[in-house]
Amino acid sequence: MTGMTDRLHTLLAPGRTRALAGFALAAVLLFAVAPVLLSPFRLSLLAKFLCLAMVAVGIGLAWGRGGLLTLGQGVYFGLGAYLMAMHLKLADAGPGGVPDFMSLYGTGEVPWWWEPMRSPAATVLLIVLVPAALAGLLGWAVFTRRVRGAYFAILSQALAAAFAILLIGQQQTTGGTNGLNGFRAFFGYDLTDPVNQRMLYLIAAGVLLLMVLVARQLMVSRFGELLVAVRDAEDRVRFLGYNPAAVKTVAYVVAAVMAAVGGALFVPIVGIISPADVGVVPSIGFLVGVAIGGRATLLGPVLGSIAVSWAQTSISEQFPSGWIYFQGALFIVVIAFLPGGLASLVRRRRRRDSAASPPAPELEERPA
Amino acid sequence: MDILLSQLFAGLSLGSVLLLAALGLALTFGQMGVINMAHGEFMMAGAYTAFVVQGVIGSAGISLLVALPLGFVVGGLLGLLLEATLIHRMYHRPLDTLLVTWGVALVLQQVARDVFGAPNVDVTAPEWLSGAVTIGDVTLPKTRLFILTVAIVCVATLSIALKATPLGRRIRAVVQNRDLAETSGVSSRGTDRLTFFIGSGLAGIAGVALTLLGSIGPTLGTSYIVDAFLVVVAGGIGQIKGTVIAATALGLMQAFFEYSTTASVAKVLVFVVIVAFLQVRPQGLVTVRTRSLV
Amino acid sequence: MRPRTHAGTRSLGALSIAALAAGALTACGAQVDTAGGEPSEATGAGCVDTSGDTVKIGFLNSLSGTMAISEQTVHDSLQLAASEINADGGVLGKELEIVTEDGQSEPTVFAEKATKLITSDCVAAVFGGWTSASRKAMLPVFESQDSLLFYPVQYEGLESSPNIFYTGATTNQQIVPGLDYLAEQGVESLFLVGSDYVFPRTANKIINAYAEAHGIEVLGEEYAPLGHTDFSTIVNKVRSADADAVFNTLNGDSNVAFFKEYSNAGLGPDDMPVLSVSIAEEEIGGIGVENVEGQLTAWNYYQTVDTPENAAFVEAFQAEYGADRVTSDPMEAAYDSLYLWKGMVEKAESFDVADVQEAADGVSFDAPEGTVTVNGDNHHIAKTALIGRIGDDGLIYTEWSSDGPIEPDPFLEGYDWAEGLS
Amino acid sequence: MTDLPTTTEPAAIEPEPDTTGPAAEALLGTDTSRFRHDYLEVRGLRVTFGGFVAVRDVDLTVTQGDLRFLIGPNGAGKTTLIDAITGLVGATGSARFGGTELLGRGTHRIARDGVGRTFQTASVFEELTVLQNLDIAAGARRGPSTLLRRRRGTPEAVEQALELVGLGALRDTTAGVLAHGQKQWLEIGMLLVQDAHLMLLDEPVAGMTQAEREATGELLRRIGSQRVVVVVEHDMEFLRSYADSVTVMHQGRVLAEGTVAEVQNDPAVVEVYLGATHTDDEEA
Repeated sequence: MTGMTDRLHTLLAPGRTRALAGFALAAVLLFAVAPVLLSPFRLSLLAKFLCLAMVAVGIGLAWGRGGLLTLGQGVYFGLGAYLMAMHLKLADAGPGGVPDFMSLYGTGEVPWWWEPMRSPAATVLLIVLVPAALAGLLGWAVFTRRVRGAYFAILSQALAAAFAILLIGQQQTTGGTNGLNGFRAFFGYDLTDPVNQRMLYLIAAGVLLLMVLVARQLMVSRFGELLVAVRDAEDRVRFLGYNPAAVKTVAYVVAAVMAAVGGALFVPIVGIISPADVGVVPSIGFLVGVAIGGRATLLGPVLGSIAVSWAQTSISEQFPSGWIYFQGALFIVVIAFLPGGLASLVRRRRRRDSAASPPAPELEERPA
Repeated sequence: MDILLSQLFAGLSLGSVLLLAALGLALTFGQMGVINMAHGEFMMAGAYTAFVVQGVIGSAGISLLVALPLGFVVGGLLGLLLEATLIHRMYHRPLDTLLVTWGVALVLQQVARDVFGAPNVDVTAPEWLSGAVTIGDVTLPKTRLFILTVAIVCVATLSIALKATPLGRRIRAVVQNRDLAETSGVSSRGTDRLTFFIGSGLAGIAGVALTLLGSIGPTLGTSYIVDAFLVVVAGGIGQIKGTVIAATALGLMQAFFEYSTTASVAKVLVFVVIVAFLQVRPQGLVTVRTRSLV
Repeated sequence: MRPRTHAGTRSLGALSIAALAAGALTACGAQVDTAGGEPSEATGAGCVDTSGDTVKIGFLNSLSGTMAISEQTVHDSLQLAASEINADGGVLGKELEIVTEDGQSEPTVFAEKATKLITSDCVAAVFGGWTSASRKAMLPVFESQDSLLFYPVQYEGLESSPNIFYTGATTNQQIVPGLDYLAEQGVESLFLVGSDYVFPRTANKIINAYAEAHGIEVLGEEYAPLGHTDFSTIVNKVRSADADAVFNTLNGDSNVAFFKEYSNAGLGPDDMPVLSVSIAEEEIGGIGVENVEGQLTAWNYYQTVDTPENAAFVEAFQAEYGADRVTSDPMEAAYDSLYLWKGMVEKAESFDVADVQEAADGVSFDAPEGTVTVNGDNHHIAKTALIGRIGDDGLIYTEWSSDGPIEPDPFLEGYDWAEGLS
Repeated sequence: MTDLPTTTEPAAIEPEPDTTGPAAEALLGTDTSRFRHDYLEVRGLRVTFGGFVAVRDVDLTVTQGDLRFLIGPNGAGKTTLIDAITGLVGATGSARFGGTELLGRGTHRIARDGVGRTFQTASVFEELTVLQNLDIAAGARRGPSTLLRRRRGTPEAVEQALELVGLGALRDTTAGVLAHGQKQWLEIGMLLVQDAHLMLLDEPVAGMTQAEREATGELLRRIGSQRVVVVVEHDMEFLRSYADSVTVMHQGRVLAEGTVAEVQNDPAVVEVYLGATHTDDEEA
């Protein structure tokens, strides 16, 4: 009897069907309901939010599960976005052409490191590879030296600051503060066309769902358990014969790639990428939704991020400075008093009827 | 040669500014593990204190001297408030203090914007600080000499206070071993508050001093906070000495890189050097070894 | 412009199908086909409702974030112009209904809010923007939605869009007259200091070309990151270069740090004057009058300009927002922009974008700065250049003025020495 | 036992205790000959923090079948010694296990060579279940493809360990809610599935009830017959009941070594313990 119930539980309760149902519901909402209900403007706003939510999925994995408080996701978001933007600029300029801003403000010559982005295939490849390589190198270097916790957070923040300054300083090749904008086409398809805008939304929705699936697989896998173990007691894991640096680096790289893909899709949807979207402040901004939704949960970061983006847009429409107070207050209240995010409220209710529950949201490691 | 000396001074001066900004953090982050992103906003509060004091007193010469201790108190009280309402419940979650205090920073900035208006305000430098001291062909602005002095006085006072007074011994005791200190009758609650008060107060002093150099606006703190944290991290936590050396080194590096390249490149280079340095010494310049799992 | 709408849709669909769950998408693909069969031209200005007693216009300024410092003032003077116009009977008899949006100092938000104003609020025109980045971000939006933006700030030129009216100065109305003035004063060497972004970089390119053609030596060119607060190294460089004058294109807070450092280092207008193009009355209070007194600026308007229109403008502005408030060039340009749009609409007798564009040429307004006239070719405004000197009261007094309004020339096509710049 | 442990040859392996179930047999008694000659040999080990010498020229040899207890007042350097052997702090000198030099290698590599430890404060992964804890402990050699898949079923070693440490019924309980003693057992179970042949246990019975201590003691005795075990412990009664031999440390040095009786009668040891209150430095 008990065995039967147990088996039923493992089959049903700990998330499998619930996750499937949630996933199906999300798919229906994103693919069927939203496109019908929302005006083209609202739909492309939602598409933008979905791109930001992709960054959140990665942060949920790295920070929520791995304890890596990365304050520099703007760097990877920016890498993906700029690589895509470079391709779009070159494509607009035509074969052998020079992007408009380069002839206006620069030397009128395309620098060598822009050239690979003439090829659409190379661009897509590099959008994944460049952030992965950078995150891999940096993560490995930093984590093997056991730079962690606050140190890692501050370093990643400095990285975001440096990246933004670098972009601004290289105006002739990166567009400086103006960033890159004024794209006409996305892989040959007119960006002003509402039909194509809608397709971009659908692509963003699909990619986001795909990322959630990837994140889910990582979270329920042995790797996911190991990641939580590393987060909570890194040294203990080391004494079991694992190299925690490798575990963390993997999570960091995955988060970086997700941010980069989000950035790459952000560009054709929003039509601009500038250093204002990649520096210190937007990098912390990515965390707001994650913290509010529930950092260690699967869907919390996604829903939180979308909700916060939505709130930002609608609150600032009503009260311009109100949004700042609201954002600050949200951060303070949720993190100080509800560290598990809103998801922990849901879970608290759920826990009563489910014996086996996924790892609860954690508290950070104790200071040394 | 002259330019070398000028740059040397520029670097030292920038170092002293960074040191003032980072000194309070060295206490709150280094000694207590609290990552206070609102530290920059406490500096801003100090700067606005100087502005208000000048409005009340009028005379620039006296108001600066009044504003320095008052800025300390204002910054300190803000810190105390923050500690009592939020931080004290989060000592076991250092990373979360970062996010909470960032929220606080946002709110404080907007408060400043709503109270003092969006445009920047100005504090007039006193007569006795206008102009420069010229040694040979090297010009040393008096304001920068003054800030250098303030930084030295703050460091000296703080080290003496930490080493020689009962208060300082209590702070160090709690930092080194909270449980032990508590069983020995040291009130760690009280000590935490006191440490936070002093650390935040130092931010207030830094803010007052900065009015001599730059603009006073709601975002004053954000320009310094990243650098200030880097100074503390590079210096190594737990000792003022490391912070002093790191601030000086960063200032000199920025000044000389900037002279030979551009300000933007210099800033990026400084970041790169720090990241590389932390590869070599992940615990920073000066470390206090403890048996705990670092 | 829209080469392959249908094929495009399907291929993009296929692309996503490859990446995604096929079922969900096929359902949607069909839907997209029906919904998107005809790309509608009319999503944009087409939805402007002029049937009632009111007409909507949008104000888009940063009311929060780092740029709020400057943009709030522009917003204030736009509000002033709107209430004046409404008190005077509106535009074509219709009262202006203002929709305000906050650009949050972020280019992407400007693009987003511009889209919202055009497509959701259906405004007839949008007024606002400050940084080049925000304008560049909005430009594609206004072009693709075929709506109108009135941009009120002096900028780096090299741009001309049928959907934007530039009511601030372009380079030949500010930078070039500034250089003319300096050359006239016998300046033979210059040091260039600027923030690291597009306006200073472009301005300095122009200055270098001008200097080369006019025998002026450029002794140095330094850029500080936006928000840079430590200018001791840059001032050291300026001092050791010992130029006749400094041309300053720094932006925002950096000016405060720069001028404090400059005067603390013992430099002043007598030994090495600084000509600034981004310091207006509004900023002087924050820098501290004692640090900039006697220094030069180049603009098209000062609060002290002696015209009856300006007297009325300053009086109205201070009555509305307080006697301690000052007026500045971008505020005045914003104020003008609303009146210029009113003039265009009334000349066209229509709010329609195409009609307004058609009617724009030659529309003029007796602005506080003097009479300004719209150039229908490049959508810039003919304006008089004024070099000013900062007085001990924090106001700027005209020192030199161009011979009447200068025709806008955003690409500097009328200047031989500027060949090859654009 | 009269011989000092440093010179003892490995004692004859006792037959499995009768209390042993099949699980213990599988986990502990699989291949006794394989471990027959395992021993820990520490020579001239020295750890310094800044100028402070925390561990000074320590020599120590522990063999399989000799359940060794390490005692000494606070600050004597016991935990630091374990830290040094497991690579957590740098040290000079030599520490060899199974013929491999441990010093100077990364912690996780030392662990892969069969060195396991527990901590003063039970450190299990509190957010994870008992089963997940053990599964992770058993998996250091898993490849990426295994890691990226979901765990299906329970590995055999984990199943045996669950039974051995008596946590079978609690396998799906979050480790954080276990009683203190259960956490200590879970840690020991983790060492077993980790396949540690040198087990360094830091105060494994602290905070346990008498019954739990006895159970733990029996467990340690059984494990000790198959593996090299060093226990840091303050509890004298527990020590008297289960220690085969004892090493006493004081101020970073080895003060005495021998059987429980020998050590208890050592005048130097008696003096240190009676005068412990005023020599009790804060931890290094």
